[in-house]
Amino acid sequence: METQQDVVETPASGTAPSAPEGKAPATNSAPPTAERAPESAAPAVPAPDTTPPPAPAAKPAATAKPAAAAAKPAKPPAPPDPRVVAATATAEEIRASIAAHLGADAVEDASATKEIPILRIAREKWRQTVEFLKDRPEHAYNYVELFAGTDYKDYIEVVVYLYSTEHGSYIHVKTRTPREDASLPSLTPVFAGVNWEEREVYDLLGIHFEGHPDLRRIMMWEEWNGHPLRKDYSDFENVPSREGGQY
Amino acid sequence: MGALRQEEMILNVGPQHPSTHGVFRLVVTIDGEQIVEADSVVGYLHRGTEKLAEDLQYTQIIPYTDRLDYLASMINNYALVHTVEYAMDLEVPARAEYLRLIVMELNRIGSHLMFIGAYLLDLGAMSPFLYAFQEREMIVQMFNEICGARLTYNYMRVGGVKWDAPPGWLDKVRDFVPHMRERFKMLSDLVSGNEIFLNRVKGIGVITQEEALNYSLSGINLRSTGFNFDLRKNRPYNLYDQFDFDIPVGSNGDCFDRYYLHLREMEQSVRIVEQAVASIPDGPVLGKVPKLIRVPAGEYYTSIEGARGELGVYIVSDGKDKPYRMKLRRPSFVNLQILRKLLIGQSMSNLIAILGAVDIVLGEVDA
Amino acid sequence: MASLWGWHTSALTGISFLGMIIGAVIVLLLILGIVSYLIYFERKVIGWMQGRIGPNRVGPFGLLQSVADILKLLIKEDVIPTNADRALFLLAPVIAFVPSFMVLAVIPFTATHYFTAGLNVGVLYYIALSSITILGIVMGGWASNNKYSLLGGMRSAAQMISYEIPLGLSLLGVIMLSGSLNLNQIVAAQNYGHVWFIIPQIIGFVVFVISGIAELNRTPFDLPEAESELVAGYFTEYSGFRFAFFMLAEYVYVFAISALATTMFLGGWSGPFLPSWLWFAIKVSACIFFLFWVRATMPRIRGDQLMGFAWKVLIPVALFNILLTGAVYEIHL
Amino acid sequence: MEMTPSLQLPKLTYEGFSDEENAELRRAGIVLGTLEQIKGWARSNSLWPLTFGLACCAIEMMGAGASHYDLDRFGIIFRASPRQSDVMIVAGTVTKKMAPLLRRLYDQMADPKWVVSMGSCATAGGPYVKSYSVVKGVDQVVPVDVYIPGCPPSPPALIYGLNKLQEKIRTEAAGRRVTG
Repeated sequence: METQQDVVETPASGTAPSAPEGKAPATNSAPPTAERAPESAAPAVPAPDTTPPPAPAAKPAATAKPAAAAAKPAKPPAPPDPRVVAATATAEEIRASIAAHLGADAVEDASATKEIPILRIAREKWRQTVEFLKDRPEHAYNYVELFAGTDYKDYIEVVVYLYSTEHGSYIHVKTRTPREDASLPSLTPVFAGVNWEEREVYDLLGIHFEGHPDLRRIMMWEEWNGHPLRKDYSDFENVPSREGGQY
Repeated sequence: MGALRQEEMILNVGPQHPSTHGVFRLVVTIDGEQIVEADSVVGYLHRGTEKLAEDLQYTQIIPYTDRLDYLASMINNYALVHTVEYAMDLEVPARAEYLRLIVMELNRIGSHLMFIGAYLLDLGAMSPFLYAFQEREMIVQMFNEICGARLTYNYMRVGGVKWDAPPGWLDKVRDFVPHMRERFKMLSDLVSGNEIFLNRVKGIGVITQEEALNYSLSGINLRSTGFNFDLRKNRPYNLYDQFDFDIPVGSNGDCFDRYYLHLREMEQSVRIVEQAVASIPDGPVLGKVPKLIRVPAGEYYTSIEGARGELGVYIVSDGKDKPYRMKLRRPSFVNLQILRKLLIGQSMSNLIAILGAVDIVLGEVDA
Repeated sequence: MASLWGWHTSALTGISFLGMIIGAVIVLLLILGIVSYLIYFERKVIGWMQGRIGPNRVGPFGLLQSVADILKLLIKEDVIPTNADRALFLLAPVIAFVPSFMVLAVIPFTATHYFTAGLNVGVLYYIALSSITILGIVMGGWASNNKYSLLGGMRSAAQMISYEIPLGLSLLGVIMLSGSLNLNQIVAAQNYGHVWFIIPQIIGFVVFVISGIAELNRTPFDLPEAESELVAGYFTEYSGFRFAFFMLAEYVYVFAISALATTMFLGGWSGPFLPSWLWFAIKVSACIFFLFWVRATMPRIRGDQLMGFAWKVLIPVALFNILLTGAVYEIHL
Repeated sequence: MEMTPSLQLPKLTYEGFSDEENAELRRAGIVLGTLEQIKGWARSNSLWPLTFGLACCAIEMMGAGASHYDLDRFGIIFRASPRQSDVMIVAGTVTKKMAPLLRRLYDQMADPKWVVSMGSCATAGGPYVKSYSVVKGVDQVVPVDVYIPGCPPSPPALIYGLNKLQEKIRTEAAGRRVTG
């Protein structure tokens, strides 16, 4: 027991990396007045990238009438959100840095949502870019927060939220793969922690991760048919074979 | 000696095994009593929450989050509504935020109590489990009063909470604080100094800081290695920046540190609850929220400090009232990956000590 | 009745043989009754220690709980797994169970020794017979064809063999002081000397208690049936009355080891005012209560630590105790 | 219904027989009937559930076994091995991946055995009824004796359900059929 008395207790801003600005609780953020309009309209956030519409008809619906925004319809030319502007600038910086080392075609797009920079990486350079972001001391994104895949109508997108424990900043990188024969370079050699996340995406979305040490289904059993998180998945078309499970 | 035939034995631990805390299967290959390979098989509780959420409105998803980490449902509730509020830039009334904070910290205490009880039960000590459950029962009954459910609360809403605290409830919480303080001493007296217990957990299952970061560990698993990372301090949400509390950090990264940090963290939670109950303002508990909640198109990710680590919700919205895609970053799922690394080379009897200390909830692992 | 325990000194007649049979049956029934209330007592005591109530619905105060449990187990299906070694699987509970009753033959319950065999090698008899149970346990673990059972059986064998030694050594001091292996005479020696052997043999007693708990496979040494590790240990595959036999054997040993501790260290049936059987019952109950208390308190020890503890700590301490006893005995007399 | 078979002579009604036949059977089978009732008494008072926690309900099941509610009062103690348990409390969502294993555990239990379906997930899929991976009710896999509603049922509800199961065992031992 006595040995544990030396447990370090750090105050809020001690050794802890400073919190990224703007990632404050909802109560502290600016009131929801005119920020939403630039979300989808301002050039800083190209809507087709951050929010690729699942159907052509969905786009008008997105911009037309979010219920909350309907309360303030009389301010069409709202100023761009300063958070987005700052984040986009950061994204461009990182893009330049990557372009200098890995070629200009590594980053396909740079944008931002709220205060978070978003980079879209070319599929072929996916692993090199993430490795670059992890290893370069000026970036040092050494901690994976989120690994997720999303099925859109014509491609599947994989996003990774990277956090830098040194700088306290974080970034959102993503890449795309076509739905047919979906495959991506695996990030497991770079971050051991995405091993199961990639298996989950493989299982539920059907992306083959090249270079993954142990790519098996994780949630369903091997004989399961289909990838449930794909938008065109149907319980009736994808009846599992009866060899593994009885049902 | 001659040619003595030796072979490795494959042992299936689970999916129905008393100490896997649910339906988790561990296929260990053992050579004598030494583990040479360990393969975790999860998914026995995979319920497809993420797929179901795509067909549900945001308010309807809240009950599903309850059932992920069913030991800390309030925190799960908050993770979702926090992301939606963040995406919509909603303002939440102060009293609602206070109530949320109180129930979240109470739930953290309840969850940690459960961990301590179950962990010691795994190690063969029967009574601490029942002692821990006594306090947990008090917390659960307080929740029952505030929201009408004992385990799956569905208490929070986008923009606030569903109900204000019933009369006298805050006094109960106030009285609970000194009671809990007394019990801490008893809880730690039960086994923390026990020679047998210390021998079983000290220096077992050591995680280094680099490993922890590489494996994306979070929560107590990460802090036990000495790395101070708690989202309540590092990226304050709710009202955590207004309260005074410490983040206990371990030094060795072994099972004992992980056990001990649970105890210490509960003490801090009690501190937060005490301050919050003392300063809770009056006012409405539900902010001005549109009837039909539509998240503006875009991708949003926020994370909070769950009872088991970083609990995040990632929402892709196309501007409708249902998410286009919802991904949950479940801390147990990510933390569990390191199990294989911890187990290989250990003896069979350490398996339980290591598995228990990683602190998983299968509902969260499998989603 | 004297013929019952004097069978080896007088000729065996039909009457005395009948007396022996009746005596054995009486002891058997008595022990069954004691054991079923032992289980009830355990559930109640541990329940109270954990802030619970324990059984209270079946019969008045739940007194019929163990009766219901045993009855249910007797009429439950007796599953024999397909791949089990049938003969051994059936035999194992018997081998585990019979010695547990046989050891009771030498325990002096009362001052009159109605049911006590006055064996001159009583202590050896006890230790020798109680080791046979290990065979049953290992057999059951192996024959079940289940990995958990096998691990449980192996652990049990390793543990019991290790702890037999300190158990035997810890009793040597008492034997040196009393000068006899006969349990009746050991009690008598404590009576004449007016001092229970727990006082001169306190080190021996501590070693005896620890290794006794280990022999019983009870917490904190319950590795062979560690529920959280090995599901149910060596009897994982046993159901119905075969499982009941294992359970009964375990609780009979709880009684037997407490009776042995009472006899060897606590003056046996001797005591003022009260009848001798009551004194015996009180002392045995105290010992049993201690065992339950330990069970409600301790976490489980780890396998390698368990062995290390037996060989590195208990055996040297027991040997030292013998040396000390011998030295003091020599100087004192 | 009061069932204390050892104290009072039971009045049995056999299914599918007329009153006279019943009287005849009762006269002939009174010993046997009492034996059955004693068996029923023993079985119902010594229900050992298999620790089979699947999801959220398992926590409430543990809560029912803990100090506040204490299932041990009813002689209910949890066993880890299916061979030694009498009743399987299916506490939580049964997924398609788990269902074959659940059936196997059920088969491993020794007769007589009972199943309690605890919570709405085990009963009918509950909130996950639309999911691609969830079995819509454990009764598709094993026969269920008692359903306990709730998500999750509180410990008192579980105790009530188990008491109902005890009642069912005793009623069936007395030769009557348990109906809705």
